[in-house]
Amino acid sequence: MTITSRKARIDKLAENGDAGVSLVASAWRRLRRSPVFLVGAAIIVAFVLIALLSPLLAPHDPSATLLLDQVSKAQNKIPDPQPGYPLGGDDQGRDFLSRLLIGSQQTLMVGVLATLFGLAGGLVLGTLAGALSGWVDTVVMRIVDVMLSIPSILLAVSIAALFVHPNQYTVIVAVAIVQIPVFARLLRGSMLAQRASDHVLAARALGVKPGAIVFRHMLPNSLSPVIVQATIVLATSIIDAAALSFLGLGNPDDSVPEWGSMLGRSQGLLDSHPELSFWPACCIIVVALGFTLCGESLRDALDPKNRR
Amino acid sequence: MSEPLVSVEDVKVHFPIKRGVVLDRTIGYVYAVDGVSLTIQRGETYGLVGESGCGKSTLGRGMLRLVEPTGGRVVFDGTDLSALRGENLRRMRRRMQMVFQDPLSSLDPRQSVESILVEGMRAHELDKGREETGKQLRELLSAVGLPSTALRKYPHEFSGGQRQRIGIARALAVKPDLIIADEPVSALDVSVQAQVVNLLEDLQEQFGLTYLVIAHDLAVVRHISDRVGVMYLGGLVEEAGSDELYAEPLHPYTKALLSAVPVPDPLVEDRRERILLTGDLPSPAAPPTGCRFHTRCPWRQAERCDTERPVLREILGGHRVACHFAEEIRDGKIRPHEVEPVLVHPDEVLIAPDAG
Amino acid sequence: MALLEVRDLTVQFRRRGEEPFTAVDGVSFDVDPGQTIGLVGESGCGKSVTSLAIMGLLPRKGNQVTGSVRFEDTELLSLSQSQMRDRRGRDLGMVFQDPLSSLNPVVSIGLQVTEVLERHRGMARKAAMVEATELLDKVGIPDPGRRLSEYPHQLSGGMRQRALIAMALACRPRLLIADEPTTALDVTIQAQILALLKELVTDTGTALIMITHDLGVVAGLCDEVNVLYGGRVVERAARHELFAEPRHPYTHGLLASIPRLDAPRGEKLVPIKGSVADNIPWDGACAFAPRCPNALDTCTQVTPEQESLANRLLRCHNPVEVTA
Amino acid sequence: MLRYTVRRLGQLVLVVLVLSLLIFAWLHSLPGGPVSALLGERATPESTRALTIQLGLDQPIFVQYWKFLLRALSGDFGVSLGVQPGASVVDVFLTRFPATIELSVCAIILAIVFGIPLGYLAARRRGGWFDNLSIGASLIGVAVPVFFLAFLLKYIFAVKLGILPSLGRQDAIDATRVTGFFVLDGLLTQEWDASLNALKHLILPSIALATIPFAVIFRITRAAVLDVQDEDYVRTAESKGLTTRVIRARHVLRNAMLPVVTTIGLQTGALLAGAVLTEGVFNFPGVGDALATGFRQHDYPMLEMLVLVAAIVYVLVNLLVDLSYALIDPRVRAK
Amino acid sequence: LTGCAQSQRGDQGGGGKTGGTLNFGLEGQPKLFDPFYANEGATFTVTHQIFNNLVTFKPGTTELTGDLASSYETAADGLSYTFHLRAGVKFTDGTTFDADAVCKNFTRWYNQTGAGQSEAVSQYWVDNVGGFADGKDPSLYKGCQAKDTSTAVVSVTKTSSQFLDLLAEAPFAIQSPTAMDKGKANEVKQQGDSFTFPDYSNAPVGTGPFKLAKNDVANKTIELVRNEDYWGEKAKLDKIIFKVIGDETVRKQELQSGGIDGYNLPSPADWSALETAGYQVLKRPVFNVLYLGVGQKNNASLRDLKVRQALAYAINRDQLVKTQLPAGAKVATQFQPENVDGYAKDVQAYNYDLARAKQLLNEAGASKLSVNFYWPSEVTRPYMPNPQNIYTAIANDLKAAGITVNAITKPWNGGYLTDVDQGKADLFLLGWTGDIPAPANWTGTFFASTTNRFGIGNSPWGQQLVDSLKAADAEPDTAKRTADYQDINKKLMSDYLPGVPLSHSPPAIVFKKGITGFVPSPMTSSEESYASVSLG
Ligand SMILES: Nc1ncnc2c1ncn2[C@@H]1O[C@H](COP(=O)(O)OP(=O)(O)OP(=O)(O)O)[C@@H](O)[C@H]1O
Ligand SMILES: Nc1ncnc2c1ncn2[C@@H]1O[C@H](COP(=O)(O)OP(=O)(O)OP(=O)(O)O)[C@@H](O)[C@H]1O
Ligand SMILES: [Mg+2]
Ligand SMILES: [Mg+2]
Repeated sequence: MTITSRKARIDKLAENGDAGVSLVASAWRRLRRSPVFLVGAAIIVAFVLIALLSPLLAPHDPSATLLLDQVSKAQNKIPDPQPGYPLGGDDQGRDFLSRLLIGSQQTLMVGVLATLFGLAGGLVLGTLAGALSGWVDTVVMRIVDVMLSIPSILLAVSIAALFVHPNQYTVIVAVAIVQIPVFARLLRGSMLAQRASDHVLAARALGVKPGAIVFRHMLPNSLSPVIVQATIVLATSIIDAAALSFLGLGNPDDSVPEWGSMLGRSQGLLDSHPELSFWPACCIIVVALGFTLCGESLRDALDPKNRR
Repeated sequence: MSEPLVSVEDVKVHFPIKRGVVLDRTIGYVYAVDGVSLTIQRGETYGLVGESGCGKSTLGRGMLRLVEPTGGRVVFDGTDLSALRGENLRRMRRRMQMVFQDPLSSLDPRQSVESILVEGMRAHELDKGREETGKQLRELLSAVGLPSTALRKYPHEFSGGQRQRIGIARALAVKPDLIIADEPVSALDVSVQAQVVNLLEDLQEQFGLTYLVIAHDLAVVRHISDRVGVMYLGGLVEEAGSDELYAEPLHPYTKALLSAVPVPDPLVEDRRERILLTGDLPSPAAPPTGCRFHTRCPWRQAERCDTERPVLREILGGHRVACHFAEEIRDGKIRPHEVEPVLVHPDEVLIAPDAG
Repeated sequence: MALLEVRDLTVQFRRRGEEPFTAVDGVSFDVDPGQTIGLVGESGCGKSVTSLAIMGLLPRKGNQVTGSVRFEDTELLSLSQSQMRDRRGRDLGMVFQDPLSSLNPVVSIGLQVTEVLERHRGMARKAAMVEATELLDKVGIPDPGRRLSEYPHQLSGGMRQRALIAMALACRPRLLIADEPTTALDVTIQAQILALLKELVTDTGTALIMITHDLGVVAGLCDEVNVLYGGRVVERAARHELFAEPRHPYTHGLLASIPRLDAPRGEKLVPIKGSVADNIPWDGACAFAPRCPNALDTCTQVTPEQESLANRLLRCHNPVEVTA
Repeated sequence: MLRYTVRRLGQLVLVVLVLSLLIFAWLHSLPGGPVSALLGERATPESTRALTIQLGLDQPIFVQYWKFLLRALSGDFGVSLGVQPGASVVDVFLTRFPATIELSVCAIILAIVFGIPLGYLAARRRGGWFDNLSIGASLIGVAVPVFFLAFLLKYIFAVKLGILPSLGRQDAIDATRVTGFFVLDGLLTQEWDASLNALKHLILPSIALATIPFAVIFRITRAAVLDVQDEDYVRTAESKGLTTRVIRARHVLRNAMLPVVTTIGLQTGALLAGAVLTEGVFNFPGVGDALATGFRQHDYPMLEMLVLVAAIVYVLVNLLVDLSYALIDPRVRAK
Repeated sequence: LTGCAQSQRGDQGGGGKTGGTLNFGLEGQPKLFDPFYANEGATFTVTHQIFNNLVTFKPGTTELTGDLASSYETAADGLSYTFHLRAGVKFTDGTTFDADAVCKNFTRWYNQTGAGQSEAVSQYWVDNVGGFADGKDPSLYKGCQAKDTSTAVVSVTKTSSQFLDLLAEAPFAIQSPTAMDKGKANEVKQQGDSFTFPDYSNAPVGTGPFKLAKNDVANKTIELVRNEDYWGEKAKLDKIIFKVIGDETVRKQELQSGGIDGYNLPSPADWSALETAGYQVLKRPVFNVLYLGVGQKNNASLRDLKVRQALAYAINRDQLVKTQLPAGAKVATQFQPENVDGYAKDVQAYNYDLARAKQLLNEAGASKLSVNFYWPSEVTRPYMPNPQNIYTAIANDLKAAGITVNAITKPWNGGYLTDVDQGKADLFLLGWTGDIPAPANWTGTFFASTTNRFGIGNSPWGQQLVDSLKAADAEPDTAKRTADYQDINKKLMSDYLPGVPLSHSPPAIVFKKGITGFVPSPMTSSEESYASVSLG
């Protein structure tokens, strides 16, 4: 073996290409190999696709009472599966499959929006507290403490009950507000850690403007626990929203289907028509599982301990 | 040459210790830096040594106003830094830079080398167009001995020595006058240390820099410094030219320190006489009264050492020492004696488990 | 006959999906009773792995240890886990680098010392406590009685390291391995600890393997020094010979690149170029070749073998000429 | 430590005051409330107006709050409107709180008894089938909505199989009430079958309630054990040749318990939230059911009290956790 | 008018065996056990077992008969009633029931003071009888006189179609004066935002077939035991245990798992399944109405009769009843069922006619009608088993007619009733279960005032309707009165149409197989006795 070829080989080992591999990229590489992540991601992708394509996929209008004539409270009759209606109808004679498919939209919307709002609120509060410290920090953290001193579902229920006219958006707001303190505290914690870190000190020493320090250095480096949390919150917010619907604080208008309220409403029929609860429950569980799996594997991947 | 670039006058940095029932109140202070005065001449290298926790880094940061000094003044090139605020202070930062101990944690892991280097330039409007900046960056990299391919990589892809070079390049990018290097080599492998030390020396020559080098390794400090200050528990106990300091340490602490440094030569090691200090460094939150060193000093004398804090006084030309009995010790009039070790509890911290 | 004979010790780490990595590559050395042996080298050269392999403390999975480690007449590598447990702490003691993280934060110092005594010397808790007090006193911890009920975080760094040493020496092991025992400490404390170790070793006749990257420490303490590079011993000699005439370019380079407190100032340091990251694998080459100022063509083509020269062992195709 | 406790209690007072004001303002701004609860569907606009004035509900909110505060300070939180109309909410709380405590204790014991050992075993067999299986189970446990699980459990074990009671705290048997804790009462009065009966009623709801705490405790234990296993001090313990038993118990588990204890505390505090969903399904007369019913019926004297108590309990539980943390972690026990 | 004094319970009970305990799922926690202060069914279910009234309805019918009064007469001028009391009756505290006790009860009701006068406390009295002894408000009641131990004469200030019926209602049960005195029964207090009741309310003493043994709030159970000294035929059951179970699904599951032997108000959806599984689902005779209320206050277009008629045509009530309501439910043609006086056969009918609805809307210029539509969450009522489903069905119909529907839901007591009362709702779902068969209790209640839920004061006919209802109620002549009410009902459907009557649906009660002797009453649980029930 000649020197050059050896060197070349070693160079290649050392250089790893010239483009440079950012931390995110290396985390991604780890993720791609994790079966947990792949399963979770597959579930999420499928779910998002269904949500986006459901208007095309759904065989019928989810709010049209097409099979109403087969419904009878008196005989506890609910339309059975039949040609064109593979899962039958619900207790209003609406196509159950279509409702399940379209229901993914609401669920996705609730999950994503609640998480986004919670994240946004948490980001604002956490950044304020972490960046400004002093009395702002004290005030923000006291607020956060107060919010955290009420168990989360309870808080969500309280907030949801606050709205005079509950609808799908009030559910989102309720679930989102509950997440704010969690995100805020998480972010503040890592912001404070960042604040004390040498690279932030270096940026200050360089004379980088305070705003730029916060937004270019502290924030981006504090985000990974927040992102992990967000993924997990996606799952919990879907479950929480379902719980709110179950408690009757959800969208009163059920012409727009949503899994949580579909589940909540059909529990009374569990023994005679188990499929009415089974399918929405399954959907919720699988989707929540998908997000949880992704969150967990993301947490692992971003964990500096696993970095090599 | 002997024109002062920075002078530090009685700088104090006291960190409050806070605790309280509903609201925090200050129940004490960590006297991290407690009255240090020194002057660094333009173009020289000033070395600062001392055991860990004695306040070296804090002094360095206080000089740059990265921590707010509780008292005293720092005059940089005629400007009183402590009077500067906001934008003025920010602009002043260009002229004083810092190199850190841990080369990895001092680099933002999410930024490529290029953006790390450009950031400072941008902050001080030194980047003039793409091309010009590109050229500057390449020069900078070659000055610190890195290939230009490094620009697009991320800090975690480099070895320790290379990272330290990036840190140095970052400081150099804004063309500073003063560089404060806080333990620039102590995290590096022995073989790489020398490379960085040499690099620092070369750069000083090339750019006419002034250095404040902070380290706990006396040998390194002595090697690169013109003058060395020895710190103990927040105060400067001795200051001298680096050769004089080694040749004739006057402060008992300096003596002990010098004798404790292992020398890679069995012949020397076998012959050396060591002054072994007993006990540990007292906590800076509760520094001893009088001379801070009296609890461990083998030459301690009754009364005066315990009660009166010695000031830094010039004994020979350029050799200052803070010891009441420096001359007597030098002349052998006072003999060392046994010291009872004093119990020292490191700061006990209340770790409240995070409820979040 | 030697107390400890290490022969051809090789440790390979295997990770799924990655090439196996040889951290220690055919290391051999002897330790005689009462002798102090130094292992020096830069970070990552395999010092700790060597010591852990001797102690049988490498993680159970993902590695492969070959060669032989004979302690007195026993082959340590072929002992079962439980037999090894009986030896550790009794015949073999070990002191680690970071005294804070090496002590259990939630168990009192006293219990951490006495548990060894209880385990290996079958002492009752009370008697063990008395013994522990003596041990702490011996390693120079003031007011040992009180310290027994304290927890690691209540001690200073130096005291923690003393406590660790007390634990390692509790059962008077015949061999003590100290893995960079002073790296985390200040110079003045380092001097105290080194003095203590020296004293204890002489007092008890315990053999000591001193692992460090600080050539100064080795110069003052060791009878024989092994210089490691890339998992292999590249040079071994008694300390006087080694420091007087470093023959391997690596040893030579190391010595030239450390600023010396006693040398006249103003001389430039002569660093070794590159860093450990530039190593190449030993098979079919000298790992140090890319950084070596003396490198020949053969250095990148032939693995240098360990050769015995006059009172030293050397692994080099082109050693540094003896000056003077 | 005392300082710390006092400090936390001080903060609690603050939290409670702020909360009480918020809750009061919020609840009183809601429509319905006492008037419609008292008059029911027979109400007429006239009677509604008259009652509003009679109850002082037309006064400004801060006047009402001030009155409420004065009454609350004297221990009078008002009269329940929907949960148990006509009864003082303090009485309702006192009869219902023991139920929830019984349930929560049962649930958290279940979660601990299964979570910690399984977590420990999973960590020891990291990557093995046992590990993967239990991780999978815990993930699914978190993903299943509690109310659905409760429903399912009840349906299977009570309705279909009939082996466990489907609701309530106890069958209507002749049991003497002493403390309000039914299981305890049975033991105190030696009415064994009363205890047994109450225990049986606890099984299903506490399983439903325990799933999430179980999953969380399991995962934290597993992660903590994995972390601690790699710690230097474990290696030190190994180097001392200690027996595996000592190493595991004293060096690994004791340290791994630190985060687990915090988690247990947090989960205990959060159980009340789970109880809101579970108790309703099992018609379990605890505060969770009272909360759910209270929300449904806008029984706001009840809600005011319960939300406050929930916050207080939550904070106290966390305080307890911190204190117990100090017991096992000497580093926290400072000063 | 003479009622016949004979115990009919025994006959209907058949020969069921005696003894045993009946576990029964009660739909709510009784507020208290003093029926005078109560207003909800759960309380009455229990108190009806503990107490007797002077008069009662024959089991399973709306026909009045004597109870504690073995017979009674109304004076010709309709201003006084004479009750001949049964002899040998004792309260369960051992005191004797006599004319004095009867009058003491009347006096007690009439003499309420302070908080006791609040409509929130003495609702039935205030609603039906009016004011109290202090004379602030006019009262229907005038006085009671114990002529001798077994004759009580009650006088009223004006004739009323419903006074006798009223006395059969649960709140007006006869309680032991001694016990009430001892338990300070009248000490109702306002506390905070609500009222507290004296100890007596938890220790009621009556003459009924059962007595209250235990009210275990902690376990949500109420235990009644047989009154061994009952004056009539003794109860067959040793014990009744009422388990309070708020949720109907939970009640059903508890029945299935054997924890209870029966429960009130099974969800109509479960009826057939329960029957198939061998349970007895006893349907009560229809005695309620569900209507779609139309609020005229906020939405001006709704003041137009054509628009309201359009609504009526747009709703497919046949389908609604068929798909969403229980077996036995009927489409309502007017605001009261057939078995209530004044039912009119030939009212204007509104059969489902979408085209007609659209046309009417067009004519009224309201083709872009937009309404808010309230429906209550968290509640089921006997007349409205699943509000959401009913809402959805109606909303779909209205949308088909081109009406924009905005759903608003609120909890029953959490704003729904309040909002509806305040006229905030354009459309709302509400209904009524009758207390008594007098029409005054029906239309007379719905439209008693112009500021009612429908906001009929906004229409010119509003006052007219109120007046005609008052007049009809005060008419002493039965035949004339019936005709008056029929007339009102016709007008209601043709000229006024303040809302759309939707349905009458029978509420049910379910028992395990083998339980006999229960007679369902049209007036539901407050008039149903468990004395004749036997475990088989
Ligand atoms: N932000 C801070 N708040 C409170 N105390 C501090 C802070 N920064 C430093 N200290 C304390 O001040 C003292 C001096 O710290 P400093 O970092 O300056 O020491 P040093 O000499 O640089 O030590 P080392 O060699 O370990 O870097 C220490 O006791 C340290 O705990
Ligand atoms: N458990 C392990 N799995 C894989 N590789 C390992 C493991 N432990 C050590 N190594 C690798 O083996 C090599 C030698 O490590 P070792 O810890 O012995 O170095 P060292 O000489 O002690 O360095 P230092 O001075 O930093 O302690 C390193 O490259 C390290 O990355
Ligand atoms: Mg420092
Ligand atoms: Mg090592």
